[in-house]
Amino acid sequence: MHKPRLHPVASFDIHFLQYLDEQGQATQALPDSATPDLLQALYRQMNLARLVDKRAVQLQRTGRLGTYPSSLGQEAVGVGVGSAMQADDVYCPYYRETGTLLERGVEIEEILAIWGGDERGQDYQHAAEDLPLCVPIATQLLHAAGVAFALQYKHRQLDEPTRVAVTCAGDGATSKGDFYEALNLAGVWKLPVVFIINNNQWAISVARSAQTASATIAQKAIAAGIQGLQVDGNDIIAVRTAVSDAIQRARGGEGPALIEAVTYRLCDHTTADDASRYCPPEALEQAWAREPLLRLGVYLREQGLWDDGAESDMQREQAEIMEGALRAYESRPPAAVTAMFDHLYASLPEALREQYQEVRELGRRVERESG
Amino acid sequence: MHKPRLHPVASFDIHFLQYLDEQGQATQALPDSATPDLLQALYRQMNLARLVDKRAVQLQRTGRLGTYPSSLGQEAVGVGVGSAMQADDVYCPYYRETGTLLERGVEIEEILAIWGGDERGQDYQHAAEDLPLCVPIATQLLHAAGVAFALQYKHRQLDEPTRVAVTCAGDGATSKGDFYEALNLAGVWKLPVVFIINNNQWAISVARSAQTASATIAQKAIAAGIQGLQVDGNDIIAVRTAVSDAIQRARGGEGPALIEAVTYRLCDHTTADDASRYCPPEALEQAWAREPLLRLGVYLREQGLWDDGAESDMQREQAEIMEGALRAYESRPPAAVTAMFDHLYASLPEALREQYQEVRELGRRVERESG
Amino acid sequence: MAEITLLEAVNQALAHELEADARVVLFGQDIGANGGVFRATDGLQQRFGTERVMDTPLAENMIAGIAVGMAVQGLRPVAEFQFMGFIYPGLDHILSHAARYRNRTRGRLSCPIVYRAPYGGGIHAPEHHSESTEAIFAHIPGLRVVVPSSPARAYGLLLAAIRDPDPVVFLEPKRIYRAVRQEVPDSGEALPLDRCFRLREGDDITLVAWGAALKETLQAADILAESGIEAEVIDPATLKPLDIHTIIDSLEKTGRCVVVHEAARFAGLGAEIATQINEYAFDLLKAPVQRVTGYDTVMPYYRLEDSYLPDCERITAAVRNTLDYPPGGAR
Amino acid sequence: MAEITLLEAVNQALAHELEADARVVLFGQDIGANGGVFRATDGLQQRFGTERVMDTPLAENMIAGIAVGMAVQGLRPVAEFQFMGFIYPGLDHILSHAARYRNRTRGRLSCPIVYRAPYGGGIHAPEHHSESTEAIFAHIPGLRVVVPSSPARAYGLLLAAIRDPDPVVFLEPKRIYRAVRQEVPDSGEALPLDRCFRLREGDDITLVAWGAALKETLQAADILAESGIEAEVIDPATLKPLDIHTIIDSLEKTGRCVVVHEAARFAGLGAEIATQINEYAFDLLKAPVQRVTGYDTVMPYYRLEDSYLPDCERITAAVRNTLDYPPGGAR
Ligand SMILES: Cc1ncc(C[n+]2csc(CCOP(=O)(O)OP(=O)(O)O)c2C)c(N)n1
Ligand SMILES: Cc1ncc(C[n+]2csc(CCOP(=O)(O)OP(=O)(O)O)c2C)c(N)n1
Ligand SMILES: [Mg+2]
Ligand SMILES: [Mg+2]
Repeated sequence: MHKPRLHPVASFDIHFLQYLDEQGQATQALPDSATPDLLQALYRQMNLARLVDKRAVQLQRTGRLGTYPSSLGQEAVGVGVGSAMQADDVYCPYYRETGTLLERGVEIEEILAIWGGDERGQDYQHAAEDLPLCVPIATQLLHAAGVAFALQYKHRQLDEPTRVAVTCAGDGATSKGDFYEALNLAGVWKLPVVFIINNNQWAISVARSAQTASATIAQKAIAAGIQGLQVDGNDIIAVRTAVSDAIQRARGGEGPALIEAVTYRLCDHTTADDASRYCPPEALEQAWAREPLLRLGVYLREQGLWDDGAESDMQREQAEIMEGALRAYESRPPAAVTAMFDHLYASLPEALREQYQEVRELGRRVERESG
Repeated sequence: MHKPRLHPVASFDIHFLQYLDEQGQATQALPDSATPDLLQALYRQMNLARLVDKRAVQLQRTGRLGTYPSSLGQEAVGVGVGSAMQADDVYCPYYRETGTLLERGVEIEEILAIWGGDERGQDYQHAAEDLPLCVPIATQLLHAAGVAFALQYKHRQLDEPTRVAVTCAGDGATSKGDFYEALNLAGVWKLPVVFIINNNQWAISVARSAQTASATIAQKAIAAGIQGLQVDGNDIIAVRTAVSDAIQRARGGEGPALIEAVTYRLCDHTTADDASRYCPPEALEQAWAREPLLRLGVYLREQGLWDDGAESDMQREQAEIMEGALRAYESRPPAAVTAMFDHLYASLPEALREQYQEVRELGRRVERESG
Repeated sequence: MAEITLLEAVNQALAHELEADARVVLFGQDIGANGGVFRATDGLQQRFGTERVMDTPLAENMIAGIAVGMAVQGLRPVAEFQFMGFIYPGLDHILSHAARYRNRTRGRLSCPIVYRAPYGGGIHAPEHHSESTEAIFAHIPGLRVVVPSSPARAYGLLLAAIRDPDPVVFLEPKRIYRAVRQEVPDSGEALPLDRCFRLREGDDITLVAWGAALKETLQAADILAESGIEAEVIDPATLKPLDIHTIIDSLEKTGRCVVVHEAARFAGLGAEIATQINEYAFDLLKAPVQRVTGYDTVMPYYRLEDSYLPDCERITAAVRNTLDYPPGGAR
Repeated sequence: MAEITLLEAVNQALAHELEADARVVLFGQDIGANGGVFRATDGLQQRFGTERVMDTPLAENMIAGIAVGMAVQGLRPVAEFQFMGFIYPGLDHILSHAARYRNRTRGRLSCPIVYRAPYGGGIHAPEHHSESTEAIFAHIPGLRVVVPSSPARAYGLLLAAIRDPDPVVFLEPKRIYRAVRQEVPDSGEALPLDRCFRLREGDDITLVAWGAALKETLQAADILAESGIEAEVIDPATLKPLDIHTIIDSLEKTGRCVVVHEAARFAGLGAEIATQINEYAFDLLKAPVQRVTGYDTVMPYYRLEDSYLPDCERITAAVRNTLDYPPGGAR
């Protein structure tokens, strides 16, 4: 076959970042930001996220909660991302986000309410500008681009401070047009937004390899002409550093970035799923050796920053926090039936008044019947 | 700022292909396929496409045709792509496709009918498996992926020959999720499909630079893990060779490719557009120097393969073809009013019978009134 | 013969057509090894291979779009959307292409596609998992919209949908996926896509309902029967094109009608049915057609979803109102 | 003061709000230097800068989605879809998010977005450029759907839409973009989004129509007046939430109604209006409400589009049928 002479016009490299390997050994000098206090705090937060996940799954099993998506094994992403943000940055979550939400100040009780079938959980008392959890895959990425535009606009036109939008999605989400459209817009409009992909190797039962032929998820940034980086998503120092650097660049007007955090989903997709139908047990077992708490724990202990006493104190404290939140969740009075109309529009249109009345009557009947 | 040590995990290069430069000079040895006969034929077909475009625009101006999108300056893409295909491959066009359609055997009369507001034009008498023109941007790329799947499936499961789907879109189309979703699926399913982007620098009034921050369109292939190549879209030898090679690889089971053909839209977006509102005249002027017919004409003449006599013979013959087609178009009797129901479903559902009757009555009334 | 659920009937129909017709291919998210999140495709990839039963990447617009390309090349694609709430990204391809390809090409190319999706609320799922927006699809010329509500109808209608030469949106009421079991012989016999099903005979009032709402509608009919009110219950099953004549025939007897659906009321299909009843049977009507529907608000998170869905009590109340029309007594 | 077209009134309203409210931003395809393919945004980028009036990349799903992000951060995004036929890729964000954000977050975040699109047929454009699928949007809880049909209403309703705290789908009847001129003072005064407009008074029959179809409807009313039939013509303008009461009030007088719309009939808004009339005014009705609509087929390519659209003759015929009801004479 004829071999034409080709002229190179563009070249790209994708890099990988890691600080702590599977054995908890530093593979390079840690960043200055990784102070003992911070590392301990990150360890605690990851542990809390894991605890909330564990309890939530139990609650679901006993009918006290609806379908729940655990982050087991992916705590370094949520906590790492959340801790890299400033309080007034805006987070645009997907649904597998317990770690991030906790870091952002969302109450455990609120998280439980959301998955317990109650919209009131999305009315975060703190993190009041963060977006609610988002179920339709990848859509939050475009919302994040819009938020980033607004933040930039309000900075430039209305003299507000420089803030950044941060958002996360799964590996499966990278196949959906929204992902690429958001990256592309962010690139061409140079928006202050950081996109994080929690590449946990599965989209329910669909393996990463069946999702895309690209060697990395990070390289998808090239299509949009933006920065792309792959990090060890089980290494919270790598996650936090990469996200933090990207946020800083975005805040400085240098535009968006895509960060692929390589993790593994150590749990079922949600409580409605049974991963044993499709996930090879060996893969799972191998992945357990790479999980994020283990390696940070080893590192902290080797540095003399953690011991059995600290561990058991933490477990006790967090168990109390969790049970307190659970009580609060379970003792919350149910919303009135009319709540379904309360926030549909800013005020109830006249055309809906009759339906509202009907629902109110229905509520009264239900109340009468149930007590 | 702390500089972390990064580890390279993937590298990519994007290349450019050209055989004939703006002056009609070969920049490398032409491929064996570029025989004198072929080059003359390509020159003729590009000229015919330009003629059809020119006449169609005139017809629109005088109310004998609806909105029409000319391919002026982009003839090397349509003709190059069309001529690289086998007859039984399947073409999935967008709408700026007069050159390709002619090469595929679609009648000029049919092309005029389509833009003259008559679906019958889409009922190609030849190229009967090719898709109709497609108005919603980028959607045809997914259809092409589906066609490619079907061709592969029929080859593997039903012993049919190996065939390839070929499709084209504009630079603007690359911003739409469909584009990326199609590339991604084609990559992971290794589909026999070739995606061509006619990068004519404009999406109506939106410049290429406002469409994406990526340095090339070709590099968008990297996101999907597929081959990406940039070609001089004014050089029909480059277009044809690149597409032909990509088709051959796809046919051989080596998977899809993305080819960016760099051109310039020398006309208004359509007859409904006025490019002088947004297109700098200098840019247009410069682009005229790079247009595809000019350089191939120079080359052919320098090789002794073309002269004034050949030129005027061609012009005369093609003018006749064009006027014949125009007469056929204009003498076609209008479709019956009931045609709007004839192909909605394979057979008219009972629920629509009354509406069908009503329309038939209406048709009779219109006929009576108009004569 | 074993009795099977609606869900199993879907599986049986899919298997039947995969077996019978080499052009049939299935694809969607998690339909392979996982057998679909509801197990509608359980075992099919194992049995028919990864070339005929395929997991796709996660992109509904893509799923809707490639089906068009497959279909115009002569395959019989059956595409699954995991939940109806995720079908919207695919609407453009369904509306702009699948529904129009035959028309656009004057019959040269066509789109015999089945777009399947579990639909409706009531299973305590997260947001977006409880949609009933059949009216959106029913408004689109060129589509068929089919909702089965029993195992036998699921089997027969799905066979018909796959064999139909035009695109069908096939909505499976997931709340009753496993609600009842029925003997459904794997006979390969399709049911018609242009006929309503009369599920219960009665002279006093006509109840029209489809999908999971039929459960409460039939219950309501039983309760009403206890007080001597005999309701005729009609399941249109194919919502578009709609067989209004079976409904009108029933009205000739009853003169009264209540339409029940889970979907929001405003511009829902209840309106179309009520309007056609008025158009065809104005003089027969002894009372206005009443609608018992989901409210014109977002389906609430699951704690309140039961209050959103039409229940037995709302249906019987509407029937009694209709029978008591006009309220005062005189007309 | 100069008289302006509906198109210029849109431009005037956009300029007014850009001037009055720093939170307002406009974006869409070709709305900048090009001023929009219809020139609705002509001169606005020049006047308000590229940071407030922006061309976007070509992706409607993106346009719909970023508007949500902008809005929840307090901006007042006004997004243009170039034609209604290209809005479908954006439906998911409109339906699943814009319409639900306030509800989902219990009022914490909201989406005061205007999604504008030229709509309707009759301008001899290519396929997909003639859509009238307002019923799809009107079925979605949480949205407002507004269709102006005169320069003054375009101005006043667009101001109201931009100021409204919730998302509005604003459909501009492009066939009458330049059909009439009217004095429209740039007063900044919005029109209500919860009231029908009575365009003509009459005692014999009520005609309900919106958008470009009002042109033929008003013509029909004039023709009917020549034979002594006085039609009342009502433009709902805001199709959702619908002010049915103004229509019912008119029915109290007339007892007869014809609804006219360009959209396909089945599950169109004519059905909702007819049904509500039955629900609220059953006893007033002297004849079934008639629908004069587009047919339940794909809008044909432009050679046949005039035969698809409701014309004066179809409207007057429907009115006469309704007035002559029942056909025999006796009722
Ligand atoms: C648009 C859409 N389609 C389908 C679903 C159903 N669904 C929920 S999660 C999921 C897989 C997501 O995988 P990924 O993006 O990798 O995220 P992960 O759950 O693994 O964190 C699917 C298909 C959905 N929520 N939204
Ligand atoms: C989904 C969709 N959005 C908008 C349009 C209107 N439109 C027609 S052509 C065009 C620009 C397309 O630009 P490009 O993809 O570069 O192709 P070109 O016309 O330059 O060949 C637009 C926005 C459309 N046809 N489809
Ligand atoms: Mg995943
Ligand atoms: Mg272009």
